Amino acid sequence: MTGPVTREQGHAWLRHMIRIRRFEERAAELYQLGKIRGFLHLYIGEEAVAVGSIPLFVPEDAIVATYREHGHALVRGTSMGALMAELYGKANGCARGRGGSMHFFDASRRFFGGLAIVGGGLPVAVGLALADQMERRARVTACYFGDGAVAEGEFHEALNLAALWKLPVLFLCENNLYAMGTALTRHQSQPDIAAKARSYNLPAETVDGMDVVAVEMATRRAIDFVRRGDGPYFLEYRTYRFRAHSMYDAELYRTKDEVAEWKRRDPIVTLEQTLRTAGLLSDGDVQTMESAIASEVEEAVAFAETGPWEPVEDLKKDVYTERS
Amino acid sequence: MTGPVTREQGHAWLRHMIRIRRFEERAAELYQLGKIRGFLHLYIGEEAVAVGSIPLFVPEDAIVATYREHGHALVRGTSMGALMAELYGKANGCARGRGGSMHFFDASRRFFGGLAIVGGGLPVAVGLALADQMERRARVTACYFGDGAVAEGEFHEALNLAALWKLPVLFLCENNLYAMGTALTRHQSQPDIAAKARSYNLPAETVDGMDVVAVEMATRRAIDFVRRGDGPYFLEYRTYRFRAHSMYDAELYRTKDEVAEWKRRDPIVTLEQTLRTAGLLSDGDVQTMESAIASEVEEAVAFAETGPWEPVEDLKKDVYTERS
Amino acid sequence: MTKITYREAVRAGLREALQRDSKVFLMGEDVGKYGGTYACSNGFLDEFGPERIRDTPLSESTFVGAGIGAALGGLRPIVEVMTVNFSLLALDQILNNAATLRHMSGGQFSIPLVVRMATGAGRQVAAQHSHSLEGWYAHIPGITVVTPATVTDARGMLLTALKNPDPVFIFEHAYLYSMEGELEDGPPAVDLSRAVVRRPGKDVSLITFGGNLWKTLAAATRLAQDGIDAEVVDLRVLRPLDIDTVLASVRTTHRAVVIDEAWRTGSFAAEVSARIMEGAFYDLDAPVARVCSEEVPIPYPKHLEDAALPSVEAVLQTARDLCPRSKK
Amino acid sequence: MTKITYREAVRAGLREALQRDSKVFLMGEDVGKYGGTYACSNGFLDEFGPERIRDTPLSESTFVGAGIGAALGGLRPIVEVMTVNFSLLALDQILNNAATLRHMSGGQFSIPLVVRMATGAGRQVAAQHSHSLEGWYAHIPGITVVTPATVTDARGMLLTALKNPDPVFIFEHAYLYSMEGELEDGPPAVDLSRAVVRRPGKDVSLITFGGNLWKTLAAATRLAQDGIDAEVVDLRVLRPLDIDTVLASVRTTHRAVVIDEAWRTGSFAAEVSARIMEGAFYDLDAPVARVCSEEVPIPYPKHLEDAALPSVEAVLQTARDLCPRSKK
Ligand SMILES: Cc1ncc(C[n+]2csc(CCOP(=O)(O)OP(=O)(O)O)c2C)c(N)n1
Ligand SMILES: Cc1ncc(C[n+]2csc(CCOP(=O)(O)OP(=O)(O)O)c2C)c(N)n1
Ligand SMILES: [Mg+2]
Ligand SMILES: [Mg+2]
Repeated sequence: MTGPVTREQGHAWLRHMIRIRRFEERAAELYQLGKIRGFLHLYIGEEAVAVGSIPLFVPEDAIVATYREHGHALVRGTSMGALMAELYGKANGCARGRGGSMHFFDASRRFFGGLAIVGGGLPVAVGLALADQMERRARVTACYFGDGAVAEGEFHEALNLAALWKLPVLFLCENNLYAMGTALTRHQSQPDIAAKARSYNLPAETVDGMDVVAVEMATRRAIDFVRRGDGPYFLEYRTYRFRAHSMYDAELYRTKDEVAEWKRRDPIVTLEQTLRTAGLLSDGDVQTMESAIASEVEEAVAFAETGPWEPVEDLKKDVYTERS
Repeated sequence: MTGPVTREQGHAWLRHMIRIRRFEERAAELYQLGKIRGFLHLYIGEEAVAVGSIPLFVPEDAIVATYREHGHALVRGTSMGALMAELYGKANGCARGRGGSMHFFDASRRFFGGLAIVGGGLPVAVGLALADQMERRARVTACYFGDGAVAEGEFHEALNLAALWKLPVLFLCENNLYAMGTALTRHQSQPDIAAKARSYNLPAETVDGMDVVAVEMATRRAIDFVRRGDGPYFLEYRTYRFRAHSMYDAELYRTKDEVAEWKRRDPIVTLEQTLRTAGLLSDGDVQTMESAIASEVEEAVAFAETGPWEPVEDLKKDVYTERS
Repeated sequence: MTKITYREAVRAGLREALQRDSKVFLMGEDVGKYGGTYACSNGFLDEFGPERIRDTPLSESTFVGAGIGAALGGLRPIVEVMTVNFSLLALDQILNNAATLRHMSGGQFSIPLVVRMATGAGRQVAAQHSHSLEGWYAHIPGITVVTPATVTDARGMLLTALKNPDPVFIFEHAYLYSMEGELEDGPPAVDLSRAVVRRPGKDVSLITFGGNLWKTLAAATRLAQDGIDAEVVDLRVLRPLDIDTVLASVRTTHRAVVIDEAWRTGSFAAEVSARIMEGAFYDLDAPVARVCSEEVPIPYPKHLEDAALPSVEAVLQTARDLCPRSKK
Repeated sequence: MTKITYREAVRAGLREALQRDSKVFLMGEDVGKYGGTYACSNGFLDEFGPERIRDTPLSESTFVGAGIGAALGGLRPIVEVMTVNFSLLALDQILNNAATLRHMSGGQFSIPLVVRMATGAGRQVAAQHSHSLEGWYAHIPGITVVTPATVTDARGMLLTALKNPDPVFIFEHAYLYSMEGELEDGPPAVDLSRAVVRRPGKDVSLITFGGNLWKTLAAATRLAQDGIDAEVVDLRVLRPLDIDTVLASVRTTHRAVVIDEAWRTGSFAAEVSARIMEGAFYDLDAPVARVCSEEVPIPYPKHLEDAALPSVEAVLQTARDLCPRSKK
């Protein structure tokens, strides 16, 4: 771990990371039961990234994420119930159930998705930042995306435009070393993603994404830079997904050893150890936390279970804005 | 000028540059007369690039160019008549008249266009190079494009793929400082295009594109590298277009002074002076050359004038390959 | 009534829009310093400044996507995609974000975005620059697709589009920019919902939109000389399609020709034909006919380009063939 | 006859193609190490090596464009675009290069390229992953568009496509991969030109293609219980469309329903309807009807997805409404 942590901060991080972990473990079970369907991309292993970064954004800031966005939405503050209901496809879900796992939205928290076309969120984030710049608002737009997106043309176009126009956008690459089954070095001629980003004339840094303290420190600096109006900033978080790409995946593309190696760096375990060593965490603390989270998860499931289905008659609602 | 030049080489360059210049001046006149229509993008001012580079490619190599490709096709060896006829839209044109100015093709010379979607040629060039690599052919694919294309997503994707797979493709950026009316610094956050190219982990150089000797030397090195199988290479030729983007253009985006300044570096004048200073060129030489070229141009015009129109009944020919 | 060109009408609409609402801005390739590829924004950079008249790099996907983001962020972007030929590069943003975000978020977001682009052939710019793809856009739920054919619509549709809370795509036929027409005075109240009968008639309905309206009207005039009284319907809006106006016309004439510059197979004309089938089958005295482009990449030479595109002659011939002999 | 899944049929076709011709190679996202998103190329990386089984970066425009270039360079690429949803990013290369180069060069170049992609909805993957855009592709002259619905076609069309000198686009409905069917033994001789009557009947023609064939056949079986004898036509090839087989069917039945998973407006079903209008108007006893998807982004929950897509019920109801009362 990278630096000193207060008890309060440490506990908050731990709580968020465990919330994500337990939420997703439960979602995986519910998937097996057929309660959740379609694609379900788990964030397990990568929690330190969302947990170290998202709390730093103020409510006026905007978040754009991908189909692997459960953690981001949870930390941003959307209720676990609304997210679980969304996974079920229920009308009390955060997108009225229409989106499912890949498409969480929460306008009240300026959470713009949950976008599932790789690279497709970057131009939208650039546009949100453009609006802030033109309206002279000291806001930041955070744009999360994977290492796979770095190969797409939109990555290039969006970084160029953001840097050219000095837009207040923070590019946050969650480099988990694989795009589905394709390893970073098999899809990037320049696997140093931060170096690539610097070629657009914007500041870029690589951060240990398994260390919530490191994530927090680097992201804080980056946000300050962007909010000051100094233009866009780029962070590459080095992280790892412990589970399959989506729910099923033979994982032919990586070894069990490699996964085990990374699991030794589990961000939750690491933070727990740091806190314990510093005397900031007891067994009792963890039990209290876990049981509160277990209740939260079960309440979320109950919320989802008892939630209504959107009536079929509303299928066409909101294709266009209804006008009075 | 960058180095010593032999008489033979110097004359060959001069002849090619003047051929392009006179061909295009005549084309511009014919445009005024309505003989040529649609878009007509002149290469005048940029001749040293095609003339210094194209002769270095062997017949087995491939050339992919843009809508500003008159010079490239001329130097590659397609007859001036076939090109002029193409400008007229006559059936004796190099694309049976169907393409016009933006779409020169010559399969016999592996000249793959004349592609008019900015950036659209790069993926195709990468694929041609892939075929050569897989077939173990020591060939080079030359891909010409403008500075404007550098902003397009395909630039990024194509450079990444070429460098990742070490494909024998030579990327040749004709940086004339403007994409239509948008100056380089107004469309690139990193206006040093060679630096940008290097971020893909491929070697890149900037070359004075107004100096045919410099163009020749750098391109020769680059071709050697690519032909050896060492992977792709990138050259940025710094050049300037003396005329409007297409035939009409108010040129509101640059000053008369700037144009005049660059005209002082006219590649034809520069080469002539170098050759004269070295005692390799006389007034008589120039007159002989000019008059031979004048005849060539007039013959090309006559060839175009007397060429047939493709019969309307053939309109649908070649949408698909006819099968026997 | 003032006589102005279509270009001046587009320009007038743009200027009015920029003057009225400080949240409106124009973004696209060469809209600023160059003055606009079709000179529709010439001088605007000086008049409105570089913040509101934004030259973009050649990055269609990103500047259209940025338009979506800016609209989400509360601005009122007008994005110019130079021509429909380049819009394919932005189609993912259009289909998967602009058209979809509102519905898939359960109605949480609106995207008040206007995208303008030039479309169509007829200027000898060959196969990669002559597409007519409005029909593809009209397939996409969540957006509105309009094809102004007159100077009044060219100005007015833009202004109405800016009042629409959802994305509106405006296709301006490149052939029209230099055409002159009569602009109605006074504040324009131009809807984005109705087809209009541009010429009443009783023998056959000629149904078209955009640049081909003028060829169709010319054909109607010549048909009149043959004693065939053609009604010309300008669809104006491809999505949502005002099928009622079309059906009302066909119910009077009992015959229809649909004229569309797209390639025949999968053209928007097919949709119009299918809708007439569905809505007025028993009123038809003859099958609905289509006049479309030949199914070839559009060639450069004039005689071949003319042969590839819908022509006045083809409309004439098709309409004549449909009408009873007594009318010929 | 062997019983195999559609996935195994695609796999068999791919393997045969790779074995037969050393110029054939497979390229796309995760076709190699991952084994193919739909497991169609599982094990091929070991079997054929990394030169011929190429994992690409996420760069749809460039790896499709590279397929075009490789074909120009004398190879026989099979490019897999993971799904049609991502193919928009490559559409410029497809329309402006793959489809166009041959004609606009005056016949100098051929592009023997095969592009495969999964299409369609029905697996609850929501609005950005459920498109049915085959109809758009069928609009493009210069390419061939096929939609194998059976295991025999899934294997055979690929092999025939590889003999085609021009680009062929193969749309595999994602819903079909796990479906089992009877594969005809022996060397497949599968054409890319004809529609096929999958079930003969005399009362109404049900015309469809791809994944919706099975819903349509199910509807036909149920119609038979009502005493309505439906003929089911599988278009198989959208471009060039075998309209003769369609018209022959309609001339027998005098009634037709076209079933297409695309959004209704601008669907390929519209084209089929318009062609029947043009070719068999006087044989029709009732207007041709369409069963298409609702014009909404496809929602995630099953009940809403089902409501958005063509259903057996909707086909039944539509066919019943078309047929004379005596038949019901
Ligand atoms: C444009 C596009 N191509 C392909 C896909 C299919 N796909 C979904 S996720 C994914 C891998 C993306 O990898 P990365 O960006 O690294 O994100 P990660 O899944 O590792 O979080 C792919 C190929 C897609 N959604 N969009
Ligand atoms: C994708 C695309 N967008 C826009 C255009 C319109 N256009 C044609 S040439 C051009 C400028 C290109 O500039 P550059 O690449 O620098 O080449 P140059 O004309 O300077 O040789 C533009 C914008 C196009 N042809 N393709
Ligand atoms: Mg990844
Ligand atoms: Mg340039």
